[in-house]
Amino acid sequence: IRVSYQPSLYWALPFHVASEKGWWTEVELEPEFVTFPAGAPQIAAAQAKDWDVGGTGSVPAILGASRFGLKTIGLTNDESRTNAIMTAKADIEAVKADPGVIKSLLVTTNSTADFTARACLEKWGIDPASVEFVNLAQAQIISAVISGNGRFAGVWAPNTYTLQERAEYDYLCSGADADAIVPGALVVREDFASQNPEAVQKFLAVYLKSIRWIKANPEEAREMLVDFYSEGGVEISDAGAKAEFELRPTFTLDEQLALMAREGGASEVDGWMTRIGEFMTSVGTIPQAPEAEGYIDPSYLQGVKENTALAEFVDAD
Amino acid sequence: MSRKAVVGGATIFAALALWYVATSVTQMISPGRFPSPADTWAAFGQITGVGYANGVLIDHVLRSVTLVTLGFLVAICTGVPLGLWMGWSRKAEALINPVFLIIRPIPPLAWIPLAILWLGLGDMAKILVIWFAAFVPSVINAYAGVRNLDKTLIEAAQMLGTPFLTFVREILLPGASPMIFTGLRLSLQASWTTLVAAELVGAMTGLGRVLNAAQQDLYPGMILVGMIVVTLCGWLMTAALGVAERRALSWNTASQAGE
Amino acid sequence: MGAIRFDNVGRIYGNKQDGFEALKGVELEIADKEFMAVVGPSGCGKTTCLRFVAGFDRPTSGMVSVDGVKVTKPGPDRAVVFQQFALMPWKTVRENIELGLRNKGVPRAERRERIDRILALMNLTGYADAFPHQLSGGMQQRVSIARAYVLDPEVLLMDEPFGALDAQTRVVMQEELVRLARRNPRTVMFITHAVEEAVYLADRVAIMARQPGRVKEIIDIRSIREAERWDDHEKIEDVMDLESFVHLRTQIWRSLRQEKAMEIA
Amino acid sequence: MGAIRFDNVGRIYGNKQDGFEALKGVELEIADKEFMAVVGPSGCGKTTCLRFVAGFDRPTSGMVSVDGVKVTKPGPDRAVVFQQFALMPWKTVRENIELGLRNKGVPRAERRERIDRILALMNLTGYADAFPHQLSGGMQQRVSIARAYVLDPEVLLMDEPFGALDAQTRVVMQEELVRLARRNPRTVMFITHAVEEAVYLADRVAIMARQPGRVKEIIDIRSIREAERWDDHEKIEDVMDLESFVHLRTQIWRSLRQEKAMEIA
Amino acid sequence: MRDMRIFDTNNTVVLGLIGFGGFLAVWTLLSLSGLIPSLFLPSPAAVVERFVYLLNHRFAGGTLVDHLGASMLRFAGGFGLAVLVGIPLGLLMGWFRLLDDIVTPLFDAVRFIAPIAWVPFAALWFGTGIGGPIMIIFAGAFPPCLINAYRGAKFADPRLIEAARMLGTPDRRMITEILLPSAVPSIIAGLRISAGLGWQSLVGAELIVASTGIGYMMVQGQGNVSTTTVMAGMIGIGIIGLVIDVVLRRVEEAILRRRGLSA
Ligand SMILES: Nc1ncnc2c1ncn2[C@@H]1O[C@H](COP(=O)(O)OP(=O)(O)OP(=O)(O)O)[C@@H](O)[C@H]1O
Ligand SMILES: Nc1ncnc2c1ncn2[C@@H]1O[C@H](COP(=O)(O)OP(=O)(O)OP(=O)(O)O)[C@@H](O)[C@H]1O
Ligand SMILES: [Mg+2]
Ligand SMILES: [Mg+2]
Repeated sequence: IRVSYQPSLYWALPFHVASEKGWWTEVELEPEFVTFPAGAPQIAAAQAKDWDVGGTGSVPAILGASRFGLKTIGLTNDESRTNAIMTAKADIEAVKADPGVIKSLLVTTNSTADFTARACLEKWGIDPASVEFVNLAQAQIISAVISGNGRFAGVWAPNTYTLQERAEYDYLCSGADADAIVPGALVVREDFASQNPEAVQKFLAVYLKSIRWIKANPEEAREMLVDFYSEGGVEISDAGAKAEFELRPTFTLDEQLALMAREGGASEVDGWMTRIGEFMTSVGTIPQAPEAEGYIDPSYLQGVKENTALAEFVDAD
Repeated sequence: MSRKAVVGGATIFAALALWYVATSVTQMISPGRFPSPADTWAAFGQITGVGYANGVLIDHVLRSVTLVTLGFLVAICTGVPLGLWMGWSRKAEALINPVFLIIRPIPPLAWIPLAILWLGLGDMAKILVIWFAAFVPSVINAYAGVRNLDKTLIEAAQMLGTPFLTFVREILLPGASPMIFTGLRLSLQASWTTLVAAELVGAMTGLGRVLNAAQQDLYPGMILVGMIVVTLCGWLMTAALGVAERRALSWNTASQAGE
Repeated sequence: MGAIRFDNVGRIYGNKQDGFEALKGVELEIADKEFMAVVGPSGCGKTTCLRFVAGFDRPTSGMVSVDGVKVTKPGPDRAVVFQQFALMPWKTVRENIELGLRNKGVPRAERRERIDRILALMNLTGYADAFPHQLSGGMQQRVSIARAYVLDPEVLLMDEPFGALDAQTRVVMQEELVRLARRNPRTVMFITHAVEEAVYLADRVAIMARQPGRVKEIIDIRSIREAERWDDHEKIEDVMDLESFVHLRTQIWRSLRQEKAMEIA
Repeated sequence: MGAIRFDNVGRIYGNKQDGFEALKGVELEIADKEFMAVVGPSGCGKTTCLRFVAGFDRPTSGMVSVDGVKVTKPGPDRAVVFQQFALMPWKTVRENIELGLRNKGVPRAERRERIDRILALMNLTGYADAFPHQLSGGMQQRVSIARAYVLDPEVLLMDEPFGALDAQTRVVMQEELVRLARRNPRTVMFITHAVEEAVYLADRVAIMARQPGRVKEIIDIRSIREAERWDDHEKIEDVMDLESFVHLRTQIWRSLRQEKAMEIA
Repeated sequence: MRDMRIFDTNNTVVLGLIGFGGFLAVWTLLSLSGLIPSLFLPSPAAVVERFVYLLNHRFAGGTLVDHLGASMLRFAGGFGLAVLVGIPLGLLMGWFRLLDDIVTPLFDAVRFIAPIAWVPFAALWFGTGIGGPIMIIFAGAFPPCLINAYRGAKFADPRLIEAARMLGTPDRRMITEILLPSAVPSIIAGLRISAGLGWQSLVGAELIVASTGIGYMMVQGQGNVSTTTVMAGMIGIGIIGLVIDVVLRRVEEAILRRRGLSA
């Protein structure tokens, strides 16, 4: 099974933990890891059948669903508190008092940061069309901010920590503040899933077991995070590592099933993703947001739950 | 000319037909891998109608053509003299080449942070990024052009007591001009190919921006539209350069045989 | 103004130890306003010698000087007519000829006039705006000669200038050159393969030999020319029929032939 | 095998209406194995005519044929010796000469032998591995001649081949060419400026005129050569002293001179 | 006066060092003067220190040598392909008009497109393992190979071509023995440009599709605002580029000297 992820991201930590702990072999999976520096090429590579399952952001997940029928089968974490508009610490109060001073914003457009920023602006009653969105990659945003070429920046973790540490910036408004929930998604290629449903379930089981373990052993997990990040070329401070754990809630099997339950109509997750899908449609990324029911598929999680061996494996210490 | 047009037209037509057959008729290439003509037409309709990536097509084109022209002009105005100088003076070459060589392979993308730092998010930064890529071919070809110059012509000019500036203008430059024009073509091409990188510097509109957005959006139809428009622009500018070249090289029998 | 002197000049191509010794111990003096013809078998180093005077190349040993000053670089005081024309292909005939005049700062009107005159002299009127590649070989060579002539330099260095000319133009040019040389004497170093031409034109003829290249013999023509009053004859054919001329011609010819024989043996 | 025919040949440079008419109504027949010399003032279109036969260029009117077949492209059956050498600068002397033989599929050993023979003949032994730029102009021209000779072609096209040779080599080459032409006759079109050379070598001499370029007169040498038994004399000087020779020479010379006079008038 | 001699020398190595030294001096001054914050322009010493550190320590999945090695493999693949296809094709186009007429419009149709614009298609067609990056490098390195070979052939001395045709030279030999040597200076200039562009597009591609390699290392460095890492990467590329270039120019000098074009 080929597992794809983006290195040095919080939600990829469970893969690392599982490898360190040898849990893949316990379920008789032989993972081969394929990493990507960004979501778009990751999704493109799925089309070239470079990988089978993986984790990714919500925007790429919807993109993949819309273009190539990628299935979302689980959640990695809630990133809404680490997707934020940031500005200089000293200015925060003033801007909060009068958000109208935001005339221009450095942001990676058509991303979750863009989504968050629009949600924030709307919450403040500002028409996003009246603000200039300057499109820059995350790394360039940092350069631009540090060189004094931009006051407001829409970024996501770990770039948020970098701005906090290097530029004396702080959160002005996060996704959570604006009720814009940004989940991370576990995805699978449709044809792989239909051919190997068991392998997909095993993969989910391993991921969920790691999440459970991380919640139970925060100290040890934090050390592993620092190692894992530096492996990927990100040097994170202790404070940053701590923040990652605090700001990014993860979900256990039962929590996920609850979030994805569709008994009373559309599930919670359906709602989140639909909102992001609508955002993507509004900025022209995709012609039409895909139906949430069409690609968010909790059946594999359900399968884990129902398979006693796997369920026990997830819960065992 | 007419023969060339006929064969060229036939080739393009064949390529288009192949594209249509492969993507739409036989479905040999799935639309996920490469857009069909219909997808592309739809994307074209979108960008000319409602717009894409902050603007309609004409905005993007005007913006990018301006940027490329400026970057190209700056690049050749610096690159050709530098190349001529390095070709002419071994000392200059020895002095400059090591630095030139180290700076050269650095990708335009890597210059972006420095460009932002030095020149902000405006046009200057984008021109700087284009310049870095576009000036190299000018330098190298001008250099090679000088090195290949017939030695007896140089001697003849020296014998006539030609002052340095006249020498550069009337012997070095025309003598190296076939290669210089090769360099200009490549510089122009580099200007266009760097556009995508340059417009990563916070561009509001531009074809590079369109390609960037389409790439992020995994929108093959729009990528192809962007590529086609870039090609047409680049092709037109190269054709203009070709006219200038034919005029400048009218003395050269070989150039008249050439394209 | 314009005395040329070769002082024990040698030239080795390649490295000094096992390179090819093209010239060895060349001694030659060309007096101011003297017309020196240089003849010798192909590859004996005539062109190489001329390039020293022009300043394009330097001897590996010995010294070449003009007016006692060592030659270090080329200049318009020593105009060269190249064996292979060396016209700028991107300049028209007029522009090619004009370059030297412009470099000298000759005003526009005068330039035009001088060029028109030289074009007429060279039988090139009507070709002023042609590019070199549109001309026949002989015409190109005439342009090359015009380019040097028009500068009216102290020293004229000519490397087989009439080699590519047709017979008639050649005769016209020879007669013209003689007229020029008499009226307005210049120091001339004139390489040729045609022995008659050398005798007809030169004050002295230097005969070179090969392997290694050197000056074998110098033959004085001038004293005989003056004694026998060659200049009283107007046509070249008449001069060539004179017994004194034929005698000199045969002498040089024999010297060259002997050289050849030696080499083959 | 090798009869050349010019049929009302014209050549206009530039566009047909107001272009430059370099040749007009050229009529010329060169019989198989005939040696035809072409003389004429510079720029009269000699090289242009030769290029038609070689297949490098085509007339704008009329037709050029070899053995009744219209010439359309160059080939090794019509070897050319160029006015400006045209040696490949990246090939050694041997490689330059070898190319044509390799193209013909001559086996290696034979190639080597034939090249060595021709190098000796051209007095180039020892320069087989030199590059053209290391040779003097005359030596380069000899390589160019060797390159054509070695192919032993049906038709030999020579554009002032001896122009750049020194006097002695030139004589040797002339004598050699005559020997070759007698022993192993070929169709030859030979452009020269030296009238003596034309008379000495050719079966017939075509005299061209300018503006527009055309064949003015054709003079038969062969009948006189045979009648006067020139070939009994071994040395070129001896032939040149014969009255019949001098007469022909003067006749051609006068024809050329007259042309000149006409033009200036 | 004698002390001045070193500045008066013709020795290219010394001059090169002087040029390079001047470059370092300006750089050092700029970074020390504080005109540019060290975050953006660290001092040469800091960069060298980082360079050495990266040689021995893993960063972003490997040491500097690992990254360079991974990149070089890709580079060799893409550049090699560009050379092997571009130069013969360019020469053939310079000789066969029909091929020229057919290929030129197709080539013109792709050469203005940025190599990194090919990334999505490269990923879609060849995946992100070996094939995708090679295609992107190829896209960058191919045009100069083709254009310079083509124009080198087109500008070959017509007299030499006539001479060769007269000798009955067949097409194949015409290309290998006449056009190719004629075009050598132009081709070498093309290779120099091509190698540079190849590296540029490689690094560009690694920013997007790869997860090892020098470009990837640099983007990770940039993400951390570790300019020293970025610059250490540049030095790594610079050194390799330098080696390639020096080799190419040695070849060129040798060839030109053989033809007596350059003293
Ligand atoms: N660059 C060079 N490298 C090696 N040998 C050379 C070089 N240039 C000239 N030579 C040799 O030097 C000798 C003299 O050459 P030069 O051109 O002076 O002869 P030349 O007397 O002018 O002959 P010609 O009458 O044929 O023009 C020749 O044997 C030639 O091979
Ligand atoms: N490409 C061209 N364009 C225009 N005119 C040309 C071109 N080539 C040759 N001519 C003209 O054609 C005429 C004949 O040229 P050609 O080279 O045949 O003369 P030629 O008889 O060989 O002279 P020479 O004895 O000086 O070599 C000349 O007047 C020349 O100016
Ligand atoms: Mg010479
Ligand atoms: Mg001619």
